[in-house]
Amino acid sequence: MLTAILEHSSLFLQQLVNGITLGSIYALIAVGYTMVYGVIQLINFAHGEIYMLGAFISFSLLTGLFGVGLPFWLAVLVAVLVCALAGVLLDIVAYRPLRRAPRLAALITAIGMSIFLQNLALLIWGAQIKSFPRNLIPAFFNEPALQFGDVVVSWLQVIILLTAIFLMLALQLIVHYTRLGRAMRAIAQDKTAASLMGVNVDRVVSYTFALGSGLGGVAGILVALYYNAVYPTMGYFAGIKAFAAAVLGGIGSIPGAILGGGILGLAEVFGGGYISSSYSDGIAYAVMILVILVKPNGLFGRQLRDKA
Amino acid sequence: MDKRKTGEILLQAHKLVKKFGGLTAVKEVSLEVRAGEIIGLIGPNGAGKTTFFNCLNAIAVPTSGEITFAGHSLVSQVSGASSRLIFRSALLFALLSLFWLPLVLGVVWPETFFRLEAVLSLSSLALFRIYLLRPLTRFRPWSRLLLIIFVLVDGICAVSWLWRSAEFAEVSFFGLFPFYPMLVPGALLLLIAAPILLLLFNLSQVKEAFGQHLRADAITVFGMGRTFQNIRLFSSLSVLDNVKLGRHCRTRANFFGIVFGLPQARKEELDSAEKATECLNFVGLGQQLESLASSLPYGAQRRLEIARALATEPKLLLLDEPAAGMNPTESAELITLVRRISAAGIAILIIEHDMKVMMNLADRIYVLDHGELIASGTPAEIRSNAKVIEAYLGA
Amino acid sequence: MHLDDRLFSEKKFYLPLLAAVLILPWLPMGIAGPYVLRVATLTLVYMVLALGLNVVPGFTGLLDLGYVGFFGLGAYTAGLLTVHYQWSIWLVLPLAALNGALWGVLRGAPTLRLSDDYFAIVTFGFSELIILVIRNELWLTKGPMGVPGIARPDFFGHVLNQPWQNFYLILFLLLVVLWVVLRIRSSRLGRAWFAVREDEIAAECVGVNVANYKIIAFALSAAIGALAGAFYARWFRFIHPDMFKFWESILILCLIVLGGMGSVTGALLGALILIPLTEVLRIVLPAELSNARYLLFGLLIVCMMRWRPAGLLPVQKE
Amino acid sequence: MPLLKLKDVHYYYGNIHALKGVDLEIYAGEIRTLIGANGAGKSTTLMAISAIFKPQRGDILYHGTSLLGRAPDAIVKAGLCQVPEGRRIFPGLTIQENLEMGAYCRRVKAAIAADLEMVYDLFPVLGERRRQAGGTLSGGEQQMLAIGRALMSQPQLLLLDEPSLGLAPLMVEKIFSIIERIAGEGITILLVEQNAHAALTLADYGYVMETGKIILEAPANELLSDERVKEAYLGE
Repeated sequence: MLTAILEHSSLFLQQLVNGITLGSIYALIAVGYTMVYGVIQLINFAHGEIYMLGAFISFSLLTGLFGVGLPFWLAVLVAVLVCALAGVLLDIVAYRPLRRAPRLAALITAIGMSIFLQNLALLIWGAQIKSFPRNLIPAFFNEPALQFGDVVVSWLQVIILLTAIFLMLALQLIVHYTRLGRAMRAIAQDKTAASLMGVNVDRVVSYTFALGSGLGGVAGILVALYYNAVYPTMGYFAGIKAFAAAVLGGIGSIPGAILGGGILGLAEVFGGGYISSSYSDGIAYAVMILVILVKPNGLFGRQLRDKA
Repeated sequence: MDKRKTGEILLQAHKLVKKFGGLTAVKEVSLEVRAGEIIGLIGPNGAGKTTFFNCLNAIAVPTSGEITFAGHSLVSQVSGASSRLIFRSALLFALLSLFWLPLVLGVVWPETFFRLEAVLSLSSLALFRIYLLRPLTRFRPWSRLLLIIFVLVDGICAVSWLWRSAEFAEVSFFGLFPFYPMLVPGALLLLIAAPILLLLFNLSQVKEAFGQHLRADAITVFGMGRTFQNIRLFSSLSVLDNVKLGRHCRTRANFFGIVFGLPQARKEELDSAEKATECLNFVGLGQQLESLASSLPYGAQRRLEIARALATEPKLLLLDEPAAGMNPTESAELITLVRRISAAGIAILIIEHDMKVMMNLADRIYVLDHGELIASGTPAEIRSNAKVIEAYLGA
Repeated sequence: MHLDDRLFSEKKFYLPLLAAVLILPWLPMGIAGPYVLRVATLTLVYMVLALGLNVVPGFTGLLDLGYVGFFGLGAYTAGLLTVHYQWSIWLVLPLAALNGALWGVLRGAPTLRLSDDYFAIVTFGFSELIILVIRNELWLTKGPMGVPGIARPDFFGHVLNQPWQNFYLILFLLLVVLWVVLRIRSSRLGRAWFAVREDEIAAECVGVNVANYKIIAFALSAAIGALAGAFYARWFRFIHPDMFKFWESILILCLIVLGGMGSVTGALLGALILIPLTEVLRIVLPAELSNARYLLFGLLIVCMMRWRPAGLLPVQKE
Repeated sequence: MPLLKLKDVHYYYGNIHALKGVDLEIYAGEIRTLIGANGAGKSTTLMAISAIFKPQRGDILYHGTSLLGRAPDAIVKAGLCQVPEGRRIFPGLTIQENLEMGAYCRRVKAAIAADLEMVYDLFPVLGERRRQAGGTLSGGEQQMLAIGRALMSQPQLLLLDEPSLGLAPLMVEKIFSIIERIAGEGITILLVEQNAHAALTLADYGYVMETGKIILEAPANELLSDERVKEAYLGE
């Protein structure tokens, strides 16, 4: 009996570690949704594809698929920058012309962009799952950083968690203590008033996309390393789950996205471990649906718009 | 003027309060409208006039107060009887929570019982509880405390139960119920999340979501029509369709009647077209039946909105700034129109800024300022009321 | 007046239609063989789906991203009933439609208060859940093995083996659906939907019970989707969870976005253009590219929203 | 040369012809007012000046150069700032942040800090609560915040849209005295008001607007005694 309990508790702890890792990745992606939604009230469906792009570009740069092979950290940096740029382009090409259009039109466009980008990746890189060559990524990633009995925490997991925490803190600082952050919050509250104050709304929105997409790119790379798998539909599932996390926390709220990511990551890992592994995806959807139904604004969300 | 007061009381609002977060938009406003009267409601911008209208026809849910309209109470109260019910359901909650406790202690039930418990407690119980929470959350702080205790117990039990399900993985207690993969996690989540969410975050929203208030469409059926301050037409429908929609609440045809073209449905369709045309003729839009509502000029849109409200056969018509943005000629026409509506026996409650229109039309005027009723009386009385002059009319 | 109304009320419109319908099934014998007929049947299936989906985003203005869930639900209902009980299609079709309607209501009821974006997300999640259940509940659906060997449709004891017979069957279903949709659209029910789409508050204030009419729309839309699914299962004779992926939802959405949301003719036209196109692309493109034909759809949606948000046949006069 | 000149400005809001050829001019150092009924197009005129709405026809000249085709932020940089109708402060930002948003276009930190103190001097209420969220202020205080926010951009021309809207009479007086004081500092003011009496008493020159057109213009004191204005807008 006792050994059984011990076994279970180490299983539990291992699950906890995995859940936190997954949660911090979801949080990183979710923040991208939340920032864009907070500022222009658009669900950027294509955000998941930016994340996928991050993974693919870092993969290509590492393996020299485009003719240049970069060292690991440089490849990561370039990939993140490309993602940020892609986010800005996405906004300019697809969303900016629709700023004043009905929200449904913008939402449909976002879905269209998502499909477009995903299939573009399919065209360029093919449908097969790719994995990073062992010799090109730093070797210590998969070595254990911490070990208690059977519970192993790899360096990669530590890095993922630390990166997530660091980026979140940085983001909070940017949003709350810089001129740009102030402008972002002002636009979120009243776009017209902000532009009456001399804010170039388009430019600030571009920065928002750049930041959110950059974070999405980081998350993509981390996930690709974590599961050692890169494939075109990876953004689709991760995107949906991260969106669920954002909604769970209250879309538009950055702390909400972090909390939501954490909850969802844990729910998925524990649900998969204890209830049914084939339904671990379903758990994300179920959690999301239930939260929307019970609390349409999420945990930290703002009040509903007044009806009348 | 007094001769009209003989009409019976049609609408009575008693100490109506509406709060938005910390802001009290309407403070204990009482008002009555008798059949056939024209009543004015004036006050500075932001005085809560439109909010008051919204409360009357249930677009907004009043925080407290009573409204009776044509013999119907529009806001239901928590009565003594229902509070007893609430107390009992709270006790039931406590018992149900106790039911979970043995699980925490690790008592091993016979398998049949275990199955039964799994299915019952997780699915129906969760739903049942949420249903019961509904009246509870409308109630007093002590019940909230009780609920928080339940929630904690629930949470602990559910977690330990999950733990046990892994422990006893070989016990296939879900077998009875074919849809367990959907139901069990769903029910568990409901069980854990719903009460917490309901309790710890913004109760008033829950109240609004589950409140017992009548909805606007039911009130329209009782005979209250309204127009809006910022015109709300169905802009991509034709003028005729807009007014036909006003007939909606007076027709009955259902899905099958419509699909199979039953005689009653056809007759109703013809009738509503006829009545709608009548209403449009009444406001002088009879020539533009097929134009798009959004293509009409501003003044015509206002009249179309009135025609739409008239098509619902109201006993009382709420007009929210009908003359806003109209030039003097148009507002003169509007005055005539309102008089004609009144002559048809429809009581009117009207919000208007244009004092000239108001003095001309109203039998009695109520003045709101900062959500409070500061004066009421005949136009002449209002004109000379010191408070009103201070708050609204100016020297 | 709606373009659709004008179109469908004119006699001129029906004569060529009738002629086309009568001639079409004989064409393959001379010219293209069963392949053309297969594409034509598939197009009709998607026409039904487009009409069904159109009810929710087009008429009530709520974006439904999970329509394929009902398609799958109908297909599995019909497939399993047929495989297990060998019931006639004329019994299976209404049952599948009813089951679809039931789930449409179940999905719709809790979502009534949600605004546009959130509604879209919930519909998406719901359909993913349906497909997940189909994939995982092996005892019921055989999961990823799919359900093979579903009997072909029958007609008074005759099995409809010929492609043209199936073509006529789906054509008949399409006409029934079209008839129902058109009837309802020009009735008080349809007007109530439009009112909800245009302005929910104003709709409430003229006495439209918004919740009820949304539920009716969800039920009707889901029933039509399930109906199409039921036919599809009997016609294709094999169903598999992978046939009902999210992409299909998007494809159907594409059809009505292309045609013009809310326009019945538009929905039909959208299917008439896009479905044969996808089939042609499937053949024309090399194998590795054919998977990427959705790229075009994505682009199509984006461009439509940018330059012609009202679709090819806008409901509203410009 | 007038500081700002509107020449035959037309604006269509969808199908609605909201501005039907507005002509208006204002000279440096003046207070001019634009009065008229609800929906006459007064706010639309201001939004057109601030480039939130782009007029389809006509021209808006500022210092003799056209403002058409410029982005809203360029207009603010040029020294034209608007206090929009309904105040539209940022409710979730603190008072200080709201004011800093007003100075968004400016870069010199020291000058901004000095102006911040100037605004707090002008509105001591704001200074006391600089860390509080803007949404917690009362209507009158929000109006002060909105005016202070606009002043932070160092405008030459201040566009005020219904500053007295929904305020208690006492607060209205206070706001008007503040406007007078701002004008005394040499800032040109274009005031849009429904409270025609107060506006005309304050202003040098007035325009009367009706259904998208200026139907009457004259020095303010003349308008105050004009029979038509009296009847339609002063309620006498």
